[in-house]
Amino acid sequence: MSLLEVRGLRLDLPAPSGAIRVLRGVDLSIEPGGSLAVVGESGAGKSMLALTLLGLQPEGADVRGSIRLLGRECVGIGDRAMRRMRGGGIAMVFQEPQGALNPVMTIGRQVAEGPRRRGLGRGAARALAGEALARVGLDPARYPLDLYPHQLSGGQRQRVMIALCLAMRPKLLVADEPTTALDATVQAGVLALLRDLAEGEGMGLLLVTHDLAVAAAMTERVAVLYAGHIVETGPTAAVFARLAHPYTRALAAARPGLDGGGGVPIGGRMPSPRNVPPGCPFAPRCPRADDRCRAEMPPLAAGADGHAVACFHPHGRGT
Amino acid sequence: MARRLAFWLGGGLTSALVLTALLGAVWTPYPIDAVAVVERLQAPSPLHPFGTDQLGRDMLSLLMAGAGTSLLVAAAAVAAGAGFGVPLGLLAAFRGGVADEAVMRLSDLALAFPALLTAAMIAATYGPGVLDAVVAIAIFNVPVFARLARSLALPLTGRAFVQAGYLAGKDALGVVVVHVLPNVASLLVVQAAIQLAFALLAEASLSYLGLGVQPPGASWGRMLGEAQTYMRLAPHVVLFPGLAIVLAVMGLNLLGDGLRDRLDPRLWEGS
Amino acid sequence: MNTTPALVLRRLIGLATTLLLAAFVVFAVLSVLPGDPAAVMLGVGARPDTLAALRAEMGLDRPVAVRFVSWTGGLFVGDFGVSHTYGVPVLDLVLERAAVSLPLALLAAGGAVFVGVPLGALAASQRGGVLDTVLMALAQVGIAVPSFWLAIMLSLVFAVGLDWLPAGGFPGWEAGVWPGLRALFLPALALALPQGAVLARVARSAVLEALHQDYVLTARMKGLSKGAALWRHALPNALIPVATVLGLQLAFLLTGAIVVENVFYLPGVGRLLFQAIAQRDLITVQGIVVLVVTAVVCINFVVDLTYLWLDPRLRTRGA
Amino acid sequence: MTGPLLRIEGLTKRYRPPSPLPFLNGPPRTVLDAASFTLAPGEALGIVGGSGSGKSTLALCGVGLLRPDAGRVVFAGRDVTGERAPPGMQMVFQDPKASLDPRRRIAAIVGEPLRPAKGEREGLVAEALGEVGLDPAVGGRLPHELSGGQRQRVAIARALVARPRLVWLDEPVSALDVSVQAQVLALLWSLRERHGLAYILISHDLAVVARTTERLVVMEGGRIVEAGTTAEVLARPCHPYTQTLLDAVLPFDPKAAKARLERFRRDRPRGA
Repeated sequence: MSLLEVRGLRLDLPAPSGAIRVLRGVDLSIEPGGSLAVVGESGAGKSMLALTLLGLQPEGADVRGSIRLLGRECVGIGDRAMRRMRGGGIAMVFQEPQGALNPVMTIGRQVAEGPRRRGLGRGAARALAGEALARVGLDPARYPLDLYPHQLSGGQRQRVMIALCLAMRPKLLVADEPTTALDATVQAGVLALLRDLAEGEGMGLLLVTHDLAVAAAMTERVAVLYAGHIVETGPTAAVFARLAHPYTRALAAARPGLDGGGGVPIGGRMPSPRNVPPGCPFAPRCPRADDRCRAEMPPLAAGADGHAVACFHPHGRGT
Repeated sequence: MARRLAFWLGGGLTSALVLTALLGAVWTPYPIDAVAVVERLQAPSPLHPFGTDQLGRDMLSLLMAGAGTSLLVAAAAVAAGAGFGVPLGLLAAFRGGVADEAVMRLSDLALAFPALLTAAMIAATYGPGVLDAVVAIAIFNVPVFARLARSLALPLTGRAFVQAGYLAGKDALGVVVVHVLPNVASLLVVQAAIQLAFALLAEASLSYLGLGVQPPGASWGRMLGEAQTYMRLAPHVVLFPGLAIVLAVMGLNLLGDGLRDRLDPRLWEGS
Repeated sequence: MNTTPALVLRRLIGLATTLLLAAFVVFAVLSVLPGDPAAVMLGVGARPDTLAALRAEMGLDRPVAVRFVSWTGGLFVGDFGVSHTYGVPVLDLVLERAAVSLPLALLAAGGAVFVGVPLGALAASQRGGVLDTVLMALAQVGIAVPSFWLAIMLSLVFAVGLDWLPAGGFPGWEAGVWPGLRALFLPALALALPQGAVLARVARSAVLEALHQDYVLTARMKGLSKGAALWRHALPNALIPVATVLGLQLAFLLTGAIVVENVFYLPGVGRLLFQAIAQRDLITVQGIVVLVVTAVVCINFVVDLTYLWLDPRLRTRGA
Repeated sequence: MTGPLLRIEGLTKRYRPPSPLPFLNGPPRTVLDAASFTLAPGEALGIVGGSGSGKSTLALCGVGLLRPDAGRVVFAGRDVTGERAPPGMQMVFQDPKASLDPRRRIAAIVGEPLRPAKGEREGLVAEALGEVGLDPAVGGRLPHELSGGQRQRVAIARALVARPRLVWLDEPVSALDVSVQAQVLALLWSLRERHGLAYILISHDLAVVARTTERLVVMEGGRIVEAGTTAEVLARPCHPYTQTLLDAVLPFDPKAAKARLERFRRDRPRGA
């Protein structure tokens, strides 16, 4: 049984000028203890995807398709049933640790709250919170449980957020750009911690990021999201060995490298989810696009190594 | 939908108030000083749609005349409050240090004097009068506007677009006028509408107590104060002036709320 | 680092400064600006020898600075002067009347808070629903109603019409607590309803603002229901702006009590103030104003301390 | 004149932590400690460091938005210490959303640093917009109608319109998407080549400055800990902090990237 199995997930947000089509048929799966990175730029729908997995999409959003978590269907089951999945089943680390922690509650209480909700006694929950904070490198001897979030640095706050999830022992941890708001050197530390914990606890990890290199460093599988579609997915090693979709390749080339390479801009902009052209959404910016690309969305076709790409003209090995 | 309705209702009530005040200044169905004791405390009738008061005066005429007084007192007090308060608040935000401390201490001081106390002091010294009310309400409005302007401007002082204004060669005054005022003005206008409503209430209270508008000036609050003894005999003498106050205050509040909703928050946060 | 003692000390210094400045203003308005307060008090046509006697009694022959110092010095030891009309120390007069005014203001404040804040939070939790619309429409009317007119209407209906409660007057606490409360019920209601409406609106918008913060999402991610997230996470944060407004409200309540006392012929501080104004008893007016101003300033001080309690960001800095 | 365009000499800035009581301030904290460097005309310099390294304070002191407690800023041979935006010097801020006045049209924003008569002004604004690759027609729009990348271009156009010789850029791309970052960085490089514009690019990410600067200054804890040509510093870092910054740039290869993270894992103290 898969830990997470997403099939044909669609999400429309209501708007006065017609529905905003954020996700347009997303398929994903994560095996128990496995890891997946969802890579995309702002506007691709990756944060909304993460929230939808927890059933925390904005009110009024229209969700269709299927999300099976631990074998149970989560689409359309209502908030009461979904609440039982959250925390112990699936937990999430948000992008901005600043806003995601309650400023008027001590970190100890915030970390202990999840276990408390699951019936753990006050003392036991507090002990568990201390343990979880120690696991993320915030030893209670130096960082007492009664500190408030504003007394910590950005990186430390994100560690608190991770401890908060950890204390609930989730089967799947979703992390939405967990390091984007942090300094480069702090980023690497938090990423290393996340991977460590996911492996140590046997937690599944779904990492949302805009940076392909973060995906390379963190996960076994990767999925590239563009304008609400998965355009390329597969085992990380296979995908990085051959970046097949023109978008993935352009994204990799845009990334500046230390050797002075990269930094090649992608012309144009991602189509707005309010107004999506027919066909492949990348076609207007794609050097390889032809009339067929502009008329018809290419299906996600998998090769023998599990590497799938939604493109009529994918890059081959070495090109 | 409900918000749009509120805005238009507020705008409508406020327009009606202003028009009534303007009309009342030039024409009323009966002269407001036409005392006719034989016609006292008459219930509403076609001749007197809102009845007559304890001196036999036409209530409608008094209410029309009272609209002007209330509006004028409230507007003068709020204008004075904003006129002093806003520059002080901006000064505090942009100068900081001693200037900030001084403005905040002064506003603490002014907030310690609710309009009623100020009016009572002035009345005890100089006798009651409409100016007492204006000054008393204005004094309480200064710190309200000073604090609001300061709290709105303070986050802007560090904003990059204000810094960019300095880099473009503007001095502090130039930056405040070009970048800060336009960005805080709309919320100040909203507050002004709400303060106007409060000022209207304050004027009514003061006049009710005899500290505000004096005879022969017409005022809703004073009408209530003078008619209270007769409420058992003729409830309409206390009903209509009160309703007039409620409608006027509600109109201004709704207008303020509606204006606030109309300010596009996207202008602040980007799309 | 806990900075609470230093912050409290700072607020205390502010309190003392404001009180001293306020005393100066009151003194200037009532003892200096009139030119000859004794002449004001006796009115035109006073006999020269009475005038001279009163001048001597008030110490008007001394320089202004000396008068100010001796008057403020008196305030510290509770000497507010002797009422010209009653021939009794002003403090005794006011304390006697405060037995009516203070319970009235406190009853009204309590009612406004305990009705307004929960209703506001409730409206926020049902945003856009029927309950929200009805509550907010009521609040909109509520804040527009002058409390003295509401007092008139309430007494017209419940005292004159239905004869459930006394229409005016006060039996004195020596007649028992219950008759006293009965006499204060309608005035307190008249004061509490408009203030409660203001608080309900403030509480609603503060809760809505807090509900938009990420920490509410974090709470729901932990498995809390929407309601639990609102009460446990959004409301404690929303109380901070509510406290600001409450401080202003309490000052209004204090003076509002003075107005409403007049409607119900309650022998409170308000009645005393107006009798003193009518009789041009400047000494009594001065004493009452100073005492009420002191009460207002002290209320604001307590509100400031409440902030420190509600918002840990104000009392602690980085560890 | 062939001397340096900009000379920063011992620039120091201290902050007093805000205290609840006057006269009871704690000891001042030095956020910028005797920073010195020079910049030749037309040169591109990178300043890298984490938050709290003092790099933004250095920029704000450099353009005169902050007054340094000690040290000098000499620009084009003139001491301009504490002078706000001396002629020929401009700055671009991190967040283009915050640096453009939300209520003014693009043309007014870009033209703000200009003083001359109106006709000339319109021409210069249109030219500056064209320079950064924007259609001059956007001049009539409001900032919120543009994308993040377009907004940062507007901010750059505003910095360029008065033809400066030096522009400070404080994290100009960190609020932007990767593909847009590349567009903005490429634009900067081309402007330098076309106009001989000197710029100082401040970033927490070594990869951003690797391609777009010739010389590099590394800051930590308010101090300059390493300086040299960009190629040299990247190839042979001397200071441990520079090495940490280098390590933080994850390689693109999955195996190498995973191995790299191991370093950060070992460095971290672990609890139970």
